[in-house]
Amino acid sequence: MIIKLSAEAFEPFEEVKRFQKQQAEFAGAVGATSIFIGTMRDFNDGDSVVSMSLEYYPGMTERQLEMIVTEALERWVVLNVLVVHRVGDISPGDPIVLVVVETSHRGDAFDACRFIMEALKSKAPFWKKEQLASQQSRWVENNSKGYAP
Amino acid sequence: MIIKLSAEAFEPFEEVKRFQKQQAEFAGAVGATSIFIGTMRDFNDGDSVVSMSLEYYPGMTERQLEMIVTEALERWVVLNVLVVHRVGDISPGDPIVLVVVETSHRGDAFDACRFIMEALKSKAPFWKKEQLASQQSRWVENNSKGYAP
Amino acid sequence: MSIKVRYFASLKESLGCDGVELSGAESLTVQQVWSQATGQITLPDNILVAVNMAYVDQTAEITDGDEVAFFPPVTGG
Amino acid sequence: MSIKVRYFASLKESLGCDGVELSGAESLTVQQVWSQATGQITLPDNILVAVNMAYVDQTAEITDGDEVAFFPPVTGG
Repeated sequence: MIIKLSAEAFEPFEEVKRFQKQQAEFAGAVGATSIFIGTMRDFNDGDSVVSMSLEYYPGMTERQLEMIVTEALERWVVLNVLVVHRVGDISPGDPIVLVVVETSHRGDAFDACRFIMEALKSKAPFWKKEQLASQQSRWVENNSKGYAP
Repeated sequence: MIIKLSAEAFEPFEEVKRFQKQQAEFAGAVGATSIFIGTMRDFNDGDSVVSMSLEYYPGMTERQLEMIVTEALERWVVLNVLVVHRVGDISPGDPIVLVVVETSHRGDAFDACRFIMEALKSKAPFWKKEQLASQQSRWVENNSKGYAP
Repeated sequence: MSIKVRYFASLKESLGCDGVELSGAESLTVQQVWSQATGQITLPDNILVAVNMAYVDQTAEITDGDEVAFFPPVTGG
Repeated sequence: MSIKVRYFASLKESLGCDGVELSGAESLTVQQVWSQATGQITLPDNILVAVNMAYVDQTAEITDGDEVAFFPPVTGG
């Protein structure tokens, strides 16, 4: 498992390629790779958003991410996991989060990737503050649920 | 929607980047990208597999993939979809299938990506023949179910 | 009446050819096309059937000019 | 007894500081730490609490040297 917080913009596919290269011993065993990329949109709740800052809780954030990935590794048959999350100042179009799950079979990859994203959204201490085109700024109050009702 | 069959090895992340560049009008609207990559493993059903050939039904395969993606676009709120599938002779580690779903919200990306993969596995006319290390070859008889029972 | 019959994958191998052209006067069902094309009485349950590249069940009626394909369960992805 | 209290995000802004050090003799619950630190009687329902970087509920007991963090619902990802 690799977990990274990045204060600078990251390129998701470079991260995945580096991860795959470091895990070359799994190459022939990987049958399924599920990747989720969350990117900053230029609108939210009906307003135009020009930038965002992402606050976190150094120490606790990393620890929660580790606990989430560890739980995924216990619940599904997973070869390896990469999680990268931005912190600091972010522009529309920038990747915010990258989750990569490598498995032998696709069901595990889909389930574990989604589990990690939902757990991250509800448990990992990150907070978004949006700067609106109207010059106002506001804290995002709640993450939406990722599952259909 | 972009659907491609490739008789040659493809590099998934180059495909995704090209796709994103062509769809630049969606850039600020994309909040979630779900990517699935299926790769050839070097073992299956307890045997070491050295290569594989993928047969398909020219015309019908493309048409089924289009119907599957069209159904996904009707069922979820999706900005765009890319599907790339290999045909012909394949080596372990090679990507077989790439599905990319771009949406504003993550639930749609996860659901639509998984739906496309499951439908592709059960409906798109592709057939795998494995060449084993033992010199024998065999047709893969059935795809596994991707959902937990 | 002319019908193009095609086989794929393991079915193509076991039948030893990739298809056949059927011609005749009568209207046929998928089941009858299978019997005429292969000489086998019963279409196996696990064989999938497509007419003009769309899935059909074994009771579908075939019309002149149709392409009828028989193949084993698909294993892509 | 010394307790490090920390606030994050909108709570840090509304309280006007990022935390406070509490010292005293008695043993405290999370609820009591909140009251002593902020001067507010009730810890709002939607505020999350972590002790030494692990989530706890509002009835948890705090011991000497603990770091107690209060923050709004998380919005990462």
